[in-house]
Amino acid sequence: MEAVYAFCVGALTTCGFFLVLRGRTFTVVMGLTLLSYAVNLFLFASGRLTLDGAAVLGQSTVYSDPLPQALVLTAIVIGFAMTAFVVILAMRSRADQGNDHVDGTVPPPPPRATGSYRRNS
Amino acid sequence: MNLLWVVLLPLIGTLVPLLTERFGRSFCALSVAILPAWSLALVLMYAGDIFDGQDLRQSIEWIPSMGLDLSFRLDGLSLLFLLLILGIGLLVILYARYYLSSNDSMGRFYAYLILFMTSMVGIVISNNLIQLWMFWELTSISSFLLISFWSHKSEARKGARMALTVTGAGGLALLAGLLLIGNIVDSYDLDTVLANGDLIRSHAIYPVALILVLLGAFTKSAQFPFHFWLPHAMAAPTPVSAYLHSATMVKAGIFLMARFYPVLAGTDLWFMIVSLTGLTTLLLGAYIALFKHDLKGLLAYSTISHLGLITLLLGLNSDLGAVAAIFHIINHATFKASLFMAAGIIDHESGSRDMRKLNGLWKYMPYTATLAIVAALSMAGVPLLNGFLSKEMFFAETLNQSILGSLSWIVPLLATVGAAFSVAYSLRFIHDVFFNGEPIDLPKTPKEPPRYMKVPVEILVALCLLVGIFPAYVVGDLLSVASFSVLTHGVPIHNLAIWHGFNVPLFMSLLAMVGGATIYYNRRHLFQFQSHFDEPDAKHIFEGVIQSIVKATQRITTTLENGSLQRYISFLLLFTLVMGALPLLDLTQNSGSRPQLPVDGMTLTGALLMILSAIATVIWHRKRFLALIFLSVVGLIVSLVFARFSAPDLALTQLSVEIVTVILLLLALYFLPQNTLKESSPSRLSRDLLVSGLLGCVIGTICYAMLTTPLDSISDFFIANSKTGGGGTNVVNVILVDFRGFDTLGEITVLGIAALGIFKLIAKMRIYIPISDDKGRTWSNDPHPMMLEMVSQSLLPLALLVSVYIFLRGHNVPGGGFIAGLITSVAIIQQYIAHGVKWIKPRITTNYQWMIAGGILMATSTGLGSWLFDKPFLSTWFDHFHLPWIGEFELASAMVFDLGVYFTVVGAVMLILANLGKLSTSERFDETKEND
Amino acid sequence: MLSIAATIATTLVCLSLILNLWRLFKGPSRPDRILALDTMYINSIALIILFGIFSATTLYFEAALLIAMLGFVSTAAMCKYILRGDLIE
Amino acid sequence: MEFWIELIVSVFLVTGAVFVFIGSLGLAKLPDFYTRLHAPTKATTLGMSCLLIASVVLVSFRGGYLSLHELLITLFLLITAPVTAHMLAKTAMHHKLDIVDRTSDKELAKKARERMAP
Amino acid sequence: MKAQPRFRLFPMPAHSILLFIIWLLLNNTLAPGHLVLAAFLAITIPLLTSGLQTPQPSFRKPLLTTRYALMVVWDIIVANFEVALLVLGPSKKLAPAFIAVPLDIRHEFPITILASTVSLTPGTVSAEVSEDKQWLYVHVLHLTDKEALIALIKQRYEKPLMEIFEC
Amino acid sequence: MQHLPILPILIPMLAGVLMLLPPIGNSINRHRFFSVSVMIGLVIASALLLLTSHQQGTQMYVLGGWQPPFGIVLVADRLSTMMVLLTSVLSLGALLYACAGDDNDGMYFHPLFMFLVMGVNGAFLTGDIFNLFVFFEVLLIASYALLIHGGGKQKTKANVHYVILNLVGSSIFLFALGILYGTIGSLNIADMAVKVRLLDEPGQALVKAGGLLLLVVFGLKAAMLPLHFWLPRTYAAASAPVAALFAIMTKVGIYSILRVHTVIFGEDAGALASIAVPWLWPLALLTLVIGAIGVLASPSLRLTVANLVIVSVGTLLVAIAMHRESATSAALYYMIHTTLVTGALFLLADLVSKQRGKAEDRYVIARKMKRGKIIGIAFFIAALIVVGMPPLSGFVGKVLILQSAQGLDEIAWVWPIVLLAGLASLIAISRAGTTIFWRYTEDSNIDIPIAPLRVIAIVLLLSASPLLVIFGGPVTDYTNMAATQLHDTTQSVDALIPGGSE
Ligand code: NA
Ligand code: NA
Repeated sequence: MEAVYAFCVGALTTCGFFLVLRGRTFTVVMGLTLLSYAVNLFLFASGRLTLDGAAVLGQSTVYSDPLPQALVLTAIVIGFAMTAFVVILAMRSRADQGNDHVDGTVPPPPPRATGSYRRNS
Repeated sequence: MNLLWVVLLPLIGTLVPLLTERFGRSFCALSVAILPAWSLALVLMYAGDIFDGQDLRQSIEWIPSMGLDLSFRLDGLSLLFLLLILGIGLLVILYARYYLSSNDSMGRFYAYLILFMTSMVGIVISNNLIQLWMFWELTSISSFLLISFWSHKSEARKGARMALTVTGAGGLALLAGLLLIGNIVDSYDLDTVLANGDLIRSHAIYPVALILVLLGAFTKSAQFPFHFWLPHAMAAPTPVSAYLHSATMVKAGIFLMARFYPVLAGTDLWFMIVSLTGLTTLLLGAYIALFKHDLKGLLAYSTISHLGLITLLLGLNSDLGAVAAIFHIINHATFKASLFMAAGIIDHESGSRDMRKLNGLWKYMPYTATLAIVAALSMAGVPLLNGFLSKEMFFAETLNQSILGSLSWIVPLLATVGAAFSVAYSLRFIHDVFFNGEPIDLPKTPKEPPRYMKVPVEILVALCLLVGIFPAYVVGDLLSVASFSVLTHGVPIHNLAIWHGFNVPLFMSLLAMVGGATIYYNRRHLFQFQSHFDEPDAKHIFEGVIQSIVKATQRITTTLENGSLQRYISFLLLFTLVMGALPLLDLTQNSGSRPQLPVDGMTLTGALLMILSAIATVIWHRKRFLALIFLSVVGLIVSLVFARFSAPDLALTQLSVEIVTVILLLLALYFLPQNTLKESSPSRLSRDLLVSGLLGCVIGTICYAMLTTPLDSISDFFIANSKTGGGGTNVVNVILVDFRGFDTLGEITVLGIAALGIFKLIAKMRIYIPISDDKGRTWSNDPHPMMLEMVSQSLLPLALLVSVYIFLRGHNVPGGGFIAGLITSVAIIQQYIAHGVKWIKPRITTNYQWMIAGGILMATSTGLGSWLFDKPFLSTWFDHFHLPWIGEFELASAMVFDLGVYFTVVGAVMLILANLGKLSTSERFDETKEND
Repeated sequence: MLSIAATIATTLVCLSLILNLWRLFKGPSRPDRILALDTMYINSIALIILFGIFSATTLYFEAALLIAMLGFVSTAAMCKYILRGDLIE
Repeated sequence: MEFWIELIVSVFLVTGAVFVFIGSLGLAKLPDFYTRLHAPTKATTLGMSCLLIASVVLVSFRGGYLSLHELLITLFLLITAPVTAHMLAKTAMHHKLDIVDRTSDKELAKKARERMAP
Repeated sequence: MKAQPRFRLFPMPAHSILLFIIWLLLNNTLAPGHLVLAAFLAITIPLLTSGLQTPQPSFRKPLLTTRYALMVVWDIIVANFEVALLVLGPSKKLAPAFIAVPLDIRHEFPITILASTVSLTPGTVSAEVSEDKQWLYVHVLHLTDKEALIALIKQRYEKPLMEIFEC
Repeated sequence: MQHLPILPILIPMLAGVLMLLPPIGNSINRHRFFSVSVMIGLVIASALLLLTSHQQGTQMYVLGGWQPPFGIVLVADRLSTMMVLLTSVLSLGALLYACAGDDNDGMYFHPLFMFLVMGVNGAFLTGDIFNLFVFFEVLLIASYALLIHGGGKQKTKANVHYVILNLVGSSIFLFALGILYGTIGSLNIADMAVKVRLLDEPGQALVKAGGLLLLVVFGLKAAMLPLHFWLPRTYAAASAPVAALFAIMTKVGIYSILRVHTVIFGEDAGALASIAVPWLWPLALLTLVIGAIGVLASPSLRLTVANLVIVSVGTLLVAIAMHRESATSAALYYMIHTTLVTGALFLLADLVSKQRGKAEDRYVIARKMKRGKIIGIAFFIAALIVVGMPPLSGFVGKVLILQSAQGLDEIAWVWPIVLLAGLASLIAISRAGTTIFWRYTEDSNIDIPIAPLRVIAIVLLLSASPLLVIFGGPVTDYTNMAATQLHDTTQSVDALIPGGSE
């Protein structure tokens, strides 16, 4: 189970970082969200995996480590606040600059491969 | 005895002109002179002790850990320099009174000048290396201010900057050198340093220290190849040139060499560097001086040449050479200062410094001309004048050296050649200016200057004569004590007399005179010859070099900081990768000894769903809505994972945050492009994939290693004390509101600030509103579907009930203020979605900003409440109560804290979402400008 | 018997989730995908209930309740987005 | 635990899961969006109800008290499922999704889209 | 248009009762403390939210309402089996259809309940209500007799609802 | 008085909250009056805290009464109290400047300002590594919001970069915290320092990864190469008082490196001792080089100052890389000096901008400043300070750092680079000054008055420099003691967890 868990964390991390490296604000925000999932799972994992051990007194025989859970809770809330801010910032950036590129200017399309370009909007 | 005052008086004097400027020019000049004169008087008072062979010292502790003390010494060398600095300084003050025009700010000028004087005084009486350096740099600064005094002139700015850059660079080298010396002897005290000459010279680091110190000295004293700044410093008002560029600042380098003579000189390295530099400078300066048409230019190169001469003398490693050097310091200061002043008078009275225009001034200003001619003859080394004496000593010393081995005979030859050129340019100065026909196109008709403007020149010229005729009486003692401080082990026998008999040096002098006259007589050929060479303008070269450095740095900066966030993130991730991956190479085994859980189908399904959805998010990231759906699947699975692994609180929180996030993203997506073009090249994609993939591997590996290693943590404490100490059975919640309540307080503050920030962002936003979706379909005509309205409003009370339920149980079972707050918010948002802003606005009048503030305040005040009971912030209180019929119930301050959390969350979420909603509603206009 | 039944039920729910994912991938339209997501929410409630039965605990009830409540909001929001673009107008 | 209880719970569990599964199966296999909409809207409500009843019975017997709060989830699902379906149908009509050919009165979808009388 | 509460303390009596019950359900208890709390919430929450309710006709006939609810539950069960069979069967045999059901109820809330009932029961999903609220558009998974279905909806569901809401 | 250690966090927090509520929240003038009074109070409280901790030893504040390592503690030692006082003074300067009008260019300036100060002070005072994360986020979110204060494209653009980079940074922070908690099993920094010594080999490898990831995070905040790219444009885009306040933000990164890598990974950490040092050396020096290059390349005063911040970061990192008491002490002295002067320079750049019309603070010829004299004098003094010219504090800091490199092999790199960076600053600043103040097209008749408050603010910040020199002895005594305290992990651990160091 631990291997599966770790694999998932790794996969989410990869996806998150990959999206963060893209050039559009909204995509980056999605990347950050994926990344925060990975982070939260990772931080949670620092207390190890426990089945049937919710840290509620009297409800279990073996308790899972409650501290990382509290930390993840804090991290989730902070992550939410940050995501909210960055999303609105993305809107503001679009409003101010006229496009949603992270650098505020749309780079010219890369040479070659022009044929496969398709305007969607 | 209080040496501090010697430097403190002029320092205070810096302020005097600023205060007295308004009372008239003469008063100002007079008042300015008082404190330096006082200081000079102090020095003269102490002079007796010095002549008695007693050096004076004073030390006040300042910054001991840096080795910096306020530490002063007054010995022969300092005395000599103090007399020059303060004496000539006073003359310059007088001179400047008449030189400056009424347009010039006299107060500012004198302030700079006295600041400079202070720093020079500081240099020469320092007994601490760092203090010395401090004053050294102050001279650079004050000379920058003085050179740029006429800051509206381009050459003044450039000249000042050049001087500052060159001397500043030298200053930094000097600092390094001094610190090295200080390190070798383990003290920055000059006495200690001077007492440890052998230790320093034999130290491995000596060559480095020597070169660094010499760099400082050479730049300041305009030695080749750093001489180029000095001519450009002539953009300064002439009193400045007379003071700084003849008598004082340029001598600071010489002073430095003299000061460190006991510890740095005496080695072959010293000999090679110092004497050769001096020689080169001597010749170069003398040669170029001849060709300068600008009076001050001529004098500037002459100064360079004479400084080279002094340097050469110091470099010869001979005691007599050192004495000659010191003697020439005095002599050069007197004749050069007077020459600069004379040049200033000429400039002042005729409006030009160009020797091609200045002719026959003898007729117009015979008195000044006489003074200038005497000083120039001294410069040329004519007998009965002081310049002659030191030049004789110099010639004598050139005969006693062996710089170039068997070729050393060249040195006296070259010295003679240099002296010949010196004679030639002196002749030019005399003949070209005062004779040689009539003036050409002068802006003003020349006349004698005001009476008192001549006084300083008179005094200096008189000194030239006095020293030249009665050297032993006038400067003999001073030279001895000064030389003694340089040589420390005793002054060699030297004969300060006009007549030494017919000897080789006299012959060399004669040769130089004749040669100089010949050169000057045949100057036209020489000028013609010289005109074949493009005279490099140091200013242009220097500016060019600086410009090209700046250009190069700009290229580097624009290449590195190209404004691409993707690049910056790539750097961040690559760095992270290196930092995370390298330690893992030491990890021999991935899995630890902790028993692992068996894999089951449910988990595998979850993993499959999560990974596939994550990948789908990535693959379809350019179709944003689609990606968003996949993203919410990942979020859903993450919360299921939390539920699976015994973290119900996390599951609840993740779920509710997830939904709010999705709503928020949807709200924002409306104002953003729905789809993106393919922008990244395949190579970029594969590169990014590689980086992020490797990072994923690193994180995954660490995660696996961590999960399989046993952990001994502090958590048992929380489980043991949750009920007894925190009053709740839900340990996670008790940690949040009690054990680590401070984190939570910070966390809700973050949320509140985010809401404020978002409100701030929204407030000035001018948004484009799409009138159709990404496929060009116009929007549906049903903004508020009836069924949705009906069901949403029916669900609202239910949702509120659930949030109360979740809130109240939080302390003992999964739940709590945060989740409850999110549920409430979602329920209200649902009303917004179903009914719209217009409908809601009159119905919900809550001020969300106050709600946030109130929430945080509530949470904080439970913390503050514990102060009343003399307990630290956030100490909690709880107790069980029994009421008849109702039964036992618990009250805890943590619940108030949690209520604060609840209000903050509701306030923050609603402030964000409700205002975001209002954005589009207030005004809809067409999306006309679309760049992408 | 109970554990066998629960295992069967879990397997079926898991299969359902995979089917939902399949529909989510296949689409072809946005409403299809939203529907698939909504079904996924509901199926995860099932999963959580089963999970509670397995673990003999009621600690996860609230999670299920929340999915039921919030999943609806999310679906409604997505539909509103498609219909009007603007969620709150 | 009593056999009967276990049996009841098991039957409800399996029935519920089967309905849940059928809902998802329908979602996966039915030909067009409108038909697909039926499967999860209906099948899952009953499926979920069965599962929740199983839970109610089980928890009540394990805990020794009547645990009915699962019913609340059912209530929520019953209230929200039709609205969800309605909203989804609206979006489908708005997007003029393909309707499987053999559907009768396809034109009505266009009327419904504009919310006009037929 | 603001809701006109009939009782100041209970602007939404039905909701209040529902909330009272649900609170006890949520907490699985009949403890006196919770009864008090439930009563308290049943009063305060409607007071807080009544501003966000559009006035609707309310339930007048509790018995009839109960009967209706039970009938719907039964129909749900039946419908589920039907749909399950249809889903499991070959999808080529399906005969989907759109039908428009003329409505006699005019009020929003009863229409919503009717539409919901239709969605939950016999192989139908309410797709849309016409703007004039006179027509309910329904998608049928497998239509055999259109008129019969319309009649069924009107008779079995609309009529009792009209009685319940007295409109 | 027992609650003194928490006041630097609580005062700004409560002030920020109260300013959101009536009656204080109702007008900008009330905001101004309130926040300036609060900030003066904060300076006093911080000074008291510093004195208390200096005289009576490290002050511990056990939040909620939960003893370390279980609860969160605030640790007011010489280092942290010094940083807090520094923050307060800088904030007061920036705040005074803002009160002359910049605070009214957007909403919530004063509350956000307070929250930023709260975050910074919290980060300095906390003794818990996760709490450090929380305060990092507090100060970051406040800085995100403040950065857009005043509006405009440049700010938005800079903010996008700044926010996204920092969000990635926060993720890495959490990864690092996960690793550290997952191996060490504690969050209290002192406790971690104790437990890190007991780790077995695989644990050590993991903790090393965690520690180095923390270096990445702190390096990002500190603007260490190659993570510095965000800084110049961000700082140049921010409105003046915000930029001035941001001068402390890089120092939070520096401080955290100092705290974590000398306490947890200090000399006593066995195999994990000084893990960051091999990395810090090249990175610090390169940061210095890049900063110097940036200083030379900058086309405007604000960018120059921003790059000077990078230079100062490089210098500080060099000192940290030396990993010895004397260097730390030098770094602390330099930190006070550089923070205040760069703060003042950002304010000055703004004054210049406002006077020069369209040319703003760019190095191009422009109309003459009507009120150039006072600005010029202030600029000249600030320039001397920042370039490291005597007799102002820059040279003391620089010399201290150079001195502390003596005896190290790296001296061959440190000295030339530090000195040449100084030369580059000298060249750049002298060009900047001569161009801005002495090159002009025509005398302008547009007179833009300078609010006295602005001058007061700048004078306040600049006056620290001569004081730092005049009282150089006591100040360096203090920094020496602070450095000793920081490096003596045994003692600091014992102070926190009695008997913990054994
Ligand atoms: Na002439
Ligand atoms: Na809207």
